[in-house]
Amino acid sequence: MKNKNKHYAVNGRSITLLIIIAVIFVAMSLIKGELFYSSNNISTIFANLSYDLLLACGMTFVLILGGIDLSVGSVLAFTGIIVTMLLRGGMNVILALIIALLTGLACGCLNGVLISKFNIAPFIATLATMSILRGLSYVLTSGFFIVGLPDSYVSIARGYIFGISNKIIISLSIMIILGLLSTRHKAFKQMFFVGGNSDTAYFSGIASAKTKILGYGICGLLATVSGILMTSNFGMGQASFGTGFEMRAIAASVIGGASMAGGEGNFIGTALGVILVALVNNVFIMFNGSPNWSTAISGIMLLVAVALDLLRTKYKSKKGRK
Amino acid sequence: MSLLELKNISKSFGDNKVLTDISLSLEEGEIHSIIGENGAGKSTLMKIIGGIYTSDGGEILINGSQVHLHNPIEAYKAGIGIVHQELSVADNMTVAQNVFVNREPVNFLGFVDWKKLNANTEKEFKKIGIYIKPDMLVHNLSVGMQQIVEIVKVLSQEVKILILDEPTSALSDKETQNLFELLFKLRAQGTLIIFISHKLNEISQISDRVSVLRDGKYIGTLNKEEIDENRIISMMVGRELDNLYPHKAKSRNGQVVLKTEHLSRNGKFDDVSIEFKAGEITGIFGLVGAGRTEFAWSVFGADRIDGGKVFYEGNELNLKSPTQAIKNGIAYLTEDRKRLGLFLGMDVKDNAIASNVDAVTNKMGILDNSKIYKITQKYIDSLEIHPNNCEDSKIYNLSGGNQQKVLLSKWLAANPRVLIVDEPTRGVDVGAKSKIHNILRQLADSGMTIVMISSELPEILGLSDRVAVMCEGKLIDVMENDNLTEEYVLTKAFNKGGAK
Amino acid sequence: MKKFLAMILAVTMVLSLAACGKSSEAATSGEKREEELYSMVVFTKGAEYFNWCYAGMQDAAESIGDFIKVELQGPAEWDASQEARAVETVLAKKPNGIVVSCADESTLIPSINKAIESGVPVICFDSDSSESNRLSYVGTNNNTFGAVAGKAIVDTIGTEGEIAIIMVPGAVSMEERAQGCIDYLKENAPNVTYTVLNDEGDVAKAEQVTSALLQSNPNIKAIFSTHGYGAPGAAAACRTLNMVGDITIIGSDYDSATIELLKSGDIAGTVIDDPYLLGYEAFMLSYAAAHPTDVLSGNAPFGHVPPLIFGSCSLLTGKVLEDPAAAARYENPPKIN
Amino acid sequence: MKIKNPTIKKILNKINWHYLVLSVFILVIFIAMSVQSKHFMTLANMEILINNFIMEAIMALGMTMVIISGGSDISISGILPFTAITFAYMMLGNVPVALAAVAAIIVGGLIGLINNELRRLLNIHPMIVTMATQLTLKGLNLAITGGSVVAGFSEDFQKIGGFKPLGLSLAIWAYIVLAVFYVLFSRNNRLFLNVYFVGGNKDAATLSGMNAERVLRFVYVASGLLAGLAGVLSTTVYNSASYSFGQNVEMKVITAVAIGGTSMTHGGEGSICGTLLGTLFMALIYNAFVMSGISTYYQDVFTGSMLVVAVLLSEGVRAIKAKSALQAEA
Repeated sequence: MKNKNKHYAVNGRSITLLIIIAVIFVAMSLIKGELFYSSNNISTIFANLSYDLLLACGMTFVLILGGIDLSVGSVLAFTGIIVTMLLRGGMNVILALIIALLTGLACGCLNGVLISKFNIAPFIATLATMSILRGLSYVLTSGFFIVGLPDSYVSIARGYIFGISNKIIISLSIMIILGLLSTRHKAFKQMFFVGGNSDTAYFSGIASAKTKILGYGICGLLATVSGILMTSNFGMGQASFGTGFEMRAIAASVIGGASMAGGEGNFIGTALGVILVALVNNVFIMFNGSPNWSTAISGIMLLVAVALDLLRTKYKSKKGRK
Repeated sequence: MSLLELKNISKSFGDNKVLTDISLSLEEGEIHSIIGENGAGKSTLMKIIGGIYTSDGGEILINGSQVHLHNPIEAYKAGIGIVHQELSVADNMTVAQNVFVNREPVNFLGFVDWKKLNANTEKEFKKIGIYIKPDMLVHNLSVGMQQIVEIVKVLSQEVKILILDEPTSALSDKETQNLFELLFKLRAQGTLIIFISHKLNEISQISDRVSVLRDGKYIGTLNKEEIDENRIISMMVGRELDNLYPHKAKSRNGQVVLKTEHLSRNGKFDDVSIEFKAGEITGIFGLVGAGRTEFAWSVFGADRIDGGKVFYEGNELNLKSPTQAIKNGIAYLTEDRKRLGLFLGMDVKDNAIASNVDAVTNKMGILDNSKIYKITQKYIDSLEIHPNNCEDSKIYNLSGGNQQKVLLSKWLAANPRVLIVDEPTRGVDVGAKSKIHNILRQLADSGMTIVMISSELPEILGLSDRVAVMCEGKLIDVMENDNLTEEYVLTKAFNKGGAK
Repeated sequence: MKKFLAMILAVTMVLSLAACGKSSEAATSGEKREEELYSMVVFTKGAEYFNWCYAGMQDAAESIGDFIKVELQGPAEWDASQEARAVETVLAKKPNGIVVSCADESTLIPSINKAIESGVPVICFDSDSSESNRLSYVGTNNNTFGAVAGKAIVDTIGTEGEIAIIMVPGAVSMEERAQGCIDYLKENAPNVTYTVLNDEGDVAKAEQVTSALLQSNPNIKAIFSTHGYGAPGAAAACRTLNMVGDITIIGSDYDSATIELLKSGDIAGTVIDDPYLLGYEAFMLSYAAAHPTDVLSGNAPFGHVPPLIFGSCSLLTGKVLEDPAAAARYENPPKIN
Repeated sequence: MKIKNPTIKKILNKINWHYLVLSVFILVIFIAMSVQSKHFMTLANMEILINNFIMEAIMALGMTMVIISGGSDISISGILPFTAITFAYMMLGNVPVALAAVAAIIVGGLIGLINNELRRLLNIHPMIVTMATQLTLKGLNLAITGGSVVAGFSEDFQKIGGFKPLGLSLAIWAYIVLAVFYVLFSRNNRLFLNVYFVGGNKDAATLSGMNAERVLRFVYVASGLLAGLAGVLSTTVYNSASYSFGQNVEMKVITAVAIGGTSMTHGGEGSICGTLLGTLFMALIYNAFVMSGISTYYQDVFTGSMLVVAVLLSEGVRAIKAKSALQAEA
């Protein structure tokens, strides 16, 4: 009984995703063989989805809070430019990183404040910060690439530990840590409460404003990390980085089981969502399919995932009534 | 052949039976009052007639022919209109729009004829002798006026059967009188009016017949000449003791922990001064609109205070939020389990710790799962929550009784000094009920100060050491609970000819 | 060869025009000349390539006189319809000339024609809209451009193997570049096969698609990106797969990022035209068109402009950049205001 | 702000501060621009000013109703190019213009219908549903056209783009008609008014015997139809259709609507007039930036900040109103 509950209620979506991914994986391995399941290919897939992984991770927090954050792509670009410019100016790497991270955190918190204190709809508030930050990025660079970054910085994303790309290590470890904390840490737990039912949360003495600001702050922070990885990976800062990433992030988290209603979402699911999307794109190219379809695919997958979930819950509630 | 006939209507929510074969026949051109304590099943019955709920068993006949009502639209088609207890107006619209929603006079373009609309609206209001600007936005109206808009909305539909569920709870005397005048007019036109109220004087004033419900069962009907307030009361009370109540407090001279002085909240309750002692259960009884819950909210910091003071262990307290209340050891168990009490989508252990997460977190803020499970298991055992391994099951998979127990454990986990419980056994099966009663008593014995808001007389009398009675926002009386009778308390609660 | 001659001719012509522009300005120095406005409209405003073009325009304008004002306009998105709007809005300012690089062949035709009808000369540069009534096109023969890339590839990988071409479908210039490369291969290395990738003009996406391709298809020997963002993406992909050096990456255009990659050897080379020159020439033509001489031109009421100017294109490699003089030319991007 | 005098209070309550302030903003910019550039206050520029935001303006009408109903529709940036492309292909297939146009617009409406049905059946947030359709359509557009522009229509079709009865382009005419229609209907028509009701209190609407789902269906279909119309118009204006059309258009539209005072937090509030103002504001900003030659990079920054200001403004106004209402009650 107990396990059953864990099994269905907590991770139902993740299980479904895992199965789908496994099926694709096996199928591809059978068809393409070595080409596909070579450790190289797998690690590449992961290395390439590290940015999305971080963004989706942050987005999951926001969705758990019952909100949404359209500004992640812009935060990514903006902080990326901040850090690269500072480094260009000859600042010490650590210091530059810290400043960038703080900037990202600030941007996120700004969203949180606008939403929780001034009662602006999350969509609108983050839409505003989205265009402001994107604009600022262009103002700062007037479109030029920012290059000439120190190797110590560039090596952050390009380096390897035990033959595994730092990008994978960093993004996955952050993901896992937050994933674990999300259910084990007080602050994160309270996000579920606030998102689940803000009235009940209020009557249970949980400070929802503080929780929300924290949530959006983390989202901004993760976007920044993603921006740092991207800039150091390509060895350049650019104002157009991360355009349209917010939609991908939302799609991934929702595929992973988060819902706009709030109170739901788990990080395993989100990670699997990101992986699934990336995998399908990879499969497309493997078969020389036109990548034009990739956007369509993520849209369709989104619907399918939601539909599947609906069926599952319907089935469950039927069982519940018996 | 009567206009509306109910045959063996039954309804239960989950495992909680709300109505058991109610059979009633109501004639056209009568004002038929339905009375009973809270939770007697009146509103449920009305919702079934109004097509909002569908009954589990039984049938509804109109003019002898059976009808099946699945939604309000069908009910209106069948000529049934309900004035709901809870408001169903859209406050972003004008009065006129609310009254004639979806029935506005329109031209071929579907354009609303505002002149006509407003004129009609004014006409409808004149019928109950009220003048109101039809183009006023509803959210600029007082709750009372909103209630009237609600009533007028239904009245304006020329219904054969008009159901009024607590229509006067928010009305002034004048408005009430006007409403009655109108009801008499309608009666004369042959409309059947089903009238639900907690104000005995109103009922005896206007009803042609009075039917009494108790515990979701039909008790009896009194004809015009038989109607007598004491008789009604005696029919309402005497709910069979579904369980033995625990012993009373050993001593009644515990220290005063919580005290209010002239506490007031505009339009909710007024000038309430009362003391709550440690080791006692103080029951607060009252009927709908008595202001008990509102009082509790203000004490708990969930709503603001417009006047008066709250003292906690002698020193004044002004709480801005429940958070502070909980820090001070004051807990409030809400009557609205689903909306304000529990996180339905989350599992039992989460709910159990919700209001005191700190207790299970270390300095790093990391939750200690073993602790969580320990605490949850503790309450699961002590409150006998079923199934006894439900730590990880979602709340919505539990029965009402067990949900209530989880809610209780949530507050016990916050180990408060003052525990305010609001309708602690609403919608709860017999077993769970007595369990909860015993727990409350144990807590009191352990020195906790318990405040129990309840609408169930037996519960009030059976459990509490002192009984406070509120009526229409005022504290009527506080009585030591020695040989109090239900009649006496209920009479107080109706505040017949009382302070008003 | 013919084209080359034509180019020389045109360039000299324009320069002389500029010269007389200068002299006339010198002559009339003293009294203030009435202010003139020339607008450059581009798609993906903020792309470094166009910044170079605009820099060229700025300096050309300066060389004529400070009575000339120039501006850079256009959407940040790759959206032809928005660019068309930009052209129309600019038109409302009654500028003396417009130079535009078209997001696609057809969508800007109405706006361009409208400008011409209202007497504002329009010069296309970089990406043409040949169907429109634009007076002239200053650009690179993108087929030659592609051919240069093709040659560079064949020189390194030989006449056997498989290559990938990165592009954004719908962008004329890119399609022509790809075609040019393909044609060259057909002629000189028929055994070299190719696949086309779409990276939506996004660096991260470019990395994704190339790495996926390199995985699924180990025979890929070289990658030709028909636009600026592709090469950095492909380079990053090779880095992640530590295939740097195994894959010959030929980029297009130059920007600070590409230059860096060239020097680090992550990419073998990049085919470049001269955006600065394009901007410079385009402006000069628009100026010429805006100042008709007494001799009626073929496209009166506008001044004398050649219908076509093809800039040369060449291969820029790390070796070239070792020469500090050459490096200096590409490394520090121009200031634009 | 303590105002004792009740009549003044009444007047103050009557005024819609949001629109007032917004109009003042607009006026100020107008004046500033006319001073700054002699080309600004010309008929030509005014026409261009409108033309350059006309598609957004048209879709903003539908979006307003969607947001009032308590939802949002971000699929329009997929619908616009999709219908544009459909229309274009039909033109190349020598389908009569009128027929093709109608068909394409209907396609837009159908997509709107799909949005609504998915929302209802899967009962998930409209934002997610419309996002899914948006992504799907964008992919389709790319795949169908292979990324290349659809163009090369017959001579007389190309004339349509330049066809200007009374000197106004078809798009502007369409907009004028639609705007008038929407203003009138949103204030008078029962169905439109029901949208407000549903947005304000869906349960109340249902209890009052209204079919809320039907109202919502109308809202999403209408939004789809307008996006379809915008698509068709784009094709006629640019004589071509491309998957690249209408990028981020949904954000611009929602910004315009939000600046116009239609609230996403409180459903059932807002008005078409507000949206008209918001749209005008956005169009003006765009034009002003190009006119004044200030780097358009600042434009995003400016609009973003204005969005916040506008919403804060309306929030503040409603807060004050609520307070005064309380005082009135007490």
